Amino acid sequence: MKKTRRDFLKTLGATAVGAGAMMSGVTVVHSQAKPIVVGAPVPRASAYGQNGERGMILASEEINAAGGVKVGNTKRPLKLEIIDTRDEEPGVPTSEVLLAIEKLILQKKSDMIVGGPCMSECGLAAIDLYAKYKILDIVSIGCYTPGWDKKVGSDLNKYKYSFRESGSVAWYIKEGVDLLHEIKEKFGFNKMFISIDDSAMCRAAADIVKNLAVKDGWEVVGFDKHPIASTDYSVALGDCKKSGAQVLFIWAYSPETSIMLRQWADMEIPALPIGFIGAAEDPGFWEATKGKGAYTIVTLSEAGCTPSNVTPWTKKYYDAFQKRWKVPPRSTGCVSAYEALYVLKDAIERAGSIDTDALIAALEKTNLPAVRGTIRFNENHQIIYGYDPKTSVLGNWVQWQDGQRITIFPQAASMGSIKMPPWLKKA
Amino acid sequence: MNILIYGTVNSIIFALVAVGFTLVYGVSRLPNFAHGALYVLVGFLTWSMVNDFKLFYPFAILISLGISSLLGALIYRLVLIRLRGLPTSEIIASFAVGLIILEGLRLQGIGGFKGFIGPFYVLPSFIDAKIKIAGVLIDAQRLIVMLGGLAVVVSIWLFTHHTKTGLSLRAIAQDEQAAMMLGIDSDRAAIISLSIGSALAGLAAVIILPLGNVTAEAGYRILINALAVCIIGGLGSWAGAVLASFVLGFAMIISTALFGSVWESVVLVGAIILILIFKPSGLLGKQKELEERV
Amino acid sequence: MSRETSTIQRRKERLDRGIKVRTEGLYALTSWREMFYLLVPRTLLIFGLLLSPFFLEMYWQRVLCQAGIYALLALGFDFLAEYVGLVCLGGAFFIGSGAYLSGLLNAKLGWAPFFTIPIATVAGAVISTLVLLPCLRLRGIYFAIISFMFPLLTVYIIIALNIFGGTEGITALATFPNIWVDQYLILGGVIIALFALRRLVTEDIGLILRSIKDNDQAVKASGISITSYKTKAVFIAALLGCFGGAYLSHLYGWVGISQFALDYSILPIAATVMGGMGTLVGPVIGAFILTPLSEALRGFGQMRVVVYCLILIGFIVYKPEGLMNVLQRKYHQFEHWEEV
Amino acid sequence: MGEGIFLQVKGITKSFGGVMAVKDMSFEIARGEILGVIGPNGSGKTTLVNLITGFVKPDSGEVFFKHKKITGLPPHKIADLGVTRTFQIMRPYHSLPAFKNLIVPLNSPRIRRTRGGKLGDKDGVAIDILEEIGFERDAYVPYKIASSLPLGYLKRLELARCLALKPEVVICDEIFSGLSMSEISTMVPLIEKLQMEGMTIMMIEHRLRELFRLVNRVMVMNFGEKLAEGVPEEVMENKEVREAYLGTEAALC
Repeated sequence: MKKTRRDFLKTLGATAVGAGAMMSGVTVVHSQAKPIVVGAPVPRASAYGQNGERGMILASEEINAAGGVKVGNTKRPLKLEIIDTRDEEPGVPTSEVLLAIEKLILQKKSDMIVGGPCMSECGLAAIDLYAKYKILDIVSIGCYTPGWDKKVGSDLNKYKYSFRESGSVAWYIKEGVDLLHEIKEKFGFNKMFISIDDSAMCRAAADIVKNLAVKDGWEVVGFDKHPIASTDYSVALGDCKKSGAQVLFIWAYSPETSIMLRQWADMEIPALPIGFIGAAEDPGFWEATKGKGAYTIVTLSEAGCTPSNVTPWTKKYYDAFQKRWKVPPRSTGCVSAYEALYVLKDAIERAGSIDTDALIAALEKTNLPAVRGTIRFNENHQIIYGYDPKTSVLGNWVQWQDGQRITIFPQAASMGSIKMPPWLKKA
Repeated sequence: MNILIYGTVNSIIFALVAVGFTLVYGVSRLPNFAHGALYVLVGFLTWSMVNDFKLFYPFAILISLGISSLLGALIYRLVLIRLRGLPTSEIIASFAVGLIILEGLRLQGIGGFKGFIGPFYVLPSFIDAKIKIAGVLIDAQRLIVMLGGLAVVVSIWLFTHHTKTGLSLRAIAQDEQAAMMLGIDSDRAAIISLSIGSALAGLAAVIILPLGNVTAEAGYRILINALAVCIIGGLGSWAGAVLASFVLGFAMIISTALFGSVWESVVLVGAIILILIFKPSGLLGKQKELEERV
Repeated sequence: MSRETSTIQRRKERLDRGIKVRTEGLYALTSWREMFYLLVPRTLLIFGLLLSPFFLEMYWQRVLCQAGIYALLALGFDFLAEYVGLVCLGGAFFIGSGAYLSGLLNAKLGWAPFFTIPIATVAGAVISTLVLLPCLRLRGIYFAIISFMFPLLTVYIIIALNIFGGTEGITALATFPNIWVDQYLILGGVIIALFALRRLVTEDIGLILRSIKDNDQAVKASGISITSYKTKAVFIAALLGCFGGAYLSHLYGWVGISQFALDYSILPIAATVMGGMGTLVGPVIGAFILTPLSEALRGFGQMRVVVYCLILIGFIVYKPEGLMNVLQRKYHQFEHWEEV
Repeated sequence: MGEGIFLQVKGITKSFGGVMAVKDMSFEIARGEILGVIGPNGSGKTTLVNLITGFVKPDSGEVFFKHKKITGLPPHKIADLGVTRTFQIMRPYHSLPAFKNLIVPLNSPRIRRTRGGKLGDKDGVAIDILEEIGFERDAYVPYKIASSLPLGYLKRLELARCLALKPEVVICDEIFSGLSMSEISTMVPLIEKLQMEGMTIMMIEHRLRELFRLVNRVMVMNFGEKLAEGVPEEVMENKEVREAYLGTEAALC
């Protein structure tokens, strides 16, 4: 009896020691390649989120396949913690989104945050959260509001943790106006009808476009605001036709905008649709409108979503994305989210640590040639857009031609030229 | 002229969306808050059958209408039958069913299911053509909406006023106890009304959806529209629902033309609130529920 | 009786052990056992809530804060539905008005949260009550629908007029000094609200409200204006919701139209159905179960809404009395099988 | 009759969807009087009660209480003035014990006024009223909820709810119906006692024999109109009344 008990104790002790050894062994292995945890808040049920997520997964796979990120002397893999924020969905309060981010920070122990949230309301509210938890954040999907860099710039000391590597509406407006200028020169158009989704952002943006375009010699002959997700645009389009506009400038994100473009074709509105049209960015847009969306000119916000030769990386990225996901990159988010991880890798390797303050300093000095051009941040932590791929990143305006998105602007990315619908030629 | 024609189309869209809801409520006093979800479901089913299974379009429509009416019957048989007479529970349960359908459609990654997200889903138009009426260009699908809508409303009227089943349904609507004494089974009537109502939601979907694209979010909007029509017309009153469709349809088009389309939704919701405050029984409602009971 | 020995019939016999204690106030003080019997559930709840922050990791502490907001809403919903007969689907309206008021006070006038919250709570409740005042004569589904419409209308108006920050809302509001204040403010709020309401429904005003639900005609014939009592009840429920909203706006330092979101109207109902209508404690417990559950399901995308609704339907169809009523019965009664 | 008039109804008319429920009714009740109102089913008796107490708004005509017009006032204001009623369909506050049912009227502004602000122990007052009206102790114990009481008690409870308000006029809508003879025989002295205390009572009734023992005057209604009015014996002699009544209820008296 006694003996057995002693034996039992012995075995127990041995097991314990063994287990301890194993455990410590595991921890040793672990600490050697402890992954860098990158929290990625993403609205998974929205097109933006899905595509941003794809971009990030692709990038992290590439980086890890190449051995990971070099921190000082060790190579550490990236570990992507993707979480569903559910923003851009009806009935979801922003606090839910913020809670998701808190989960990444507090529970998943993320070292930094990359990705969404996409909705402006959430994005703006999240800046305060990052400042509160003193955690680095690179906004790389959506959230284009000009309020973002204004807010970060207003108190850079407090909000230094936030960087925006996706675009800003301010730049897209400039691009749009420059494109309009080009069209005016080339085709002799000068009358414009504006139609927008009714959200604060679209309204503000459209007002700026309007003012700039008027300065440039355009005449704005009509202005329509429709509620987000309305499904009948006949009245506005009828007005547009009557007004004699030659360009229909649209600023709308809701998927229902594709209805507008179909009605545009059905009613044969003699005005070329140009603008910021969420629905028309999608590769599925042609199918969705049964080809009626042809001739629509839309911005994809970032070079690389269509095959072009901005940098050597651009075409390489396009092919890699298509190979990994069996679909071409959509637009917004695909490229910027992909690049964001490379930006991060670059900054970590230059800083030699994942210490937040060191990283912030490194990020501010980023000068990284990538897919869209060369990535640099301005003093408000906002990525610099421009027309020269050597000093800035480029946008991407495409026209739908025969089921393909053909880049027509800016010049450095351009792969084709603008075509006109038959009924507009007649007119 | 523009206003007249597009107002009419808009009104008929309202009527189509609401007719199923009002039929169910009229017959069995069941507020079917899954109405919008069924509408969207039929849209996706049809799309999926046409595009994934390459079915002939009309067949696809018939099958998905069948599924929808079956689902309507199931909702009653499995859930609502236990909740008769508890209006709050009926609302919550049917809304929950609707949420399951709508959010289920957007589920991703289960069994390779991608989820219906984004603007990819469009039903083909029946005829692709454009016609000019009194100087206004209109596409054939909108004409079909107009004619189809009228046909649906008229046939529902004929069905409820001139067929045996329809008459017994109406009898239930008027006096449930008396109808039960005459041997009309109220559960059966409710099942029939729910399956017809669900099929009508589906029918509305296949008529209206080719105008736009199918998104899950539309489900919420459809539900609010149907509610608006039914409340303004008077819950359960068919003539009222048709009248309210026209009032709303034109009110929205006119307010869009006058103040810009931002106010469209304000008009819609505002109308519901005003009607409920000033004449809760609706324009043509004969509900006694709100009169002082003694 | 026992002619057939082959089949022994049994039936469930229930003995209520608490009835004397529960009904005759003084009796409870006669022995420690009885006092213990009465105090245990209450203490468990209070200390459970108050101590929970110490056992949770920080993320779950944040979830706790949100759950508290939903608990307040659920409490208000249950109170209105079960004690007044008003099924109010407009919880989001309470949250929104409380949040916007305190947000505006903080952003425009720069007042500190500890001033804006009480002011927004009361003023928000007054506004909500005034808005709902014309609808009070509506009953059942009509009141449900109209209360459902108000949050929507407000959102549309804010968008249409582009006021209060429009679709982007107002951010960078003052937040609370630390997470302990975050938690204990809302937990304290929930506990105070819960026990105040429980007291209230046994007071005369509570009796009158219940009577209005049972038989409003007889109340009128007793010379009592039911509108004034309903107004008071709505005001009380709105107080809870507006406090939740004002708190929320400072919890994350943000105010936006999504505070009128559907979730604030739906989730409290689910919590109430699950917890047990009319128990007041039930909805609170329901909220503290459902909110974390919803968080735990976050990884499953839309799945969580589906699971959520399945739970809701399951309870409403198969256990309509809810968790709390079952628990209460188990606690108060011995059940045993008895041969007949 | 002049200054004796307490409650006066002048030419009151109400129709529901084209059907005349009450047609041009006029009558008076003097202070301390018991007026019986009888008539076949559907003759508009309950509607008349609803019209007087404000639950239904009349199409035309007026009601005066102590020479003050009360038509158009909401029910609770009329009750506040002292005109209360029982309900034909018993709907007590189900989930409450009997004495808690009386807490509602005891909280009314009228009681606060007449009893001079503080009421003290409301439960005690309620139990006093119940005992006065013939409740046994085991019927008002706290754990016996109102919906489990037998019909006789429910009727008493209805009446108690009125009396708790210290009314000046009580309108009883069929408080005898559905009760057994013995139950009625305990109720009758109760009503006599109320009259002694100076209460003005209007009784709508089907049980004519018991009613006639109580009332000073009786009024007969048929198809919403007044057929006859007077002391019971006289009225029953009236040919039209016998026709109206015997035509429908052969087993009368």
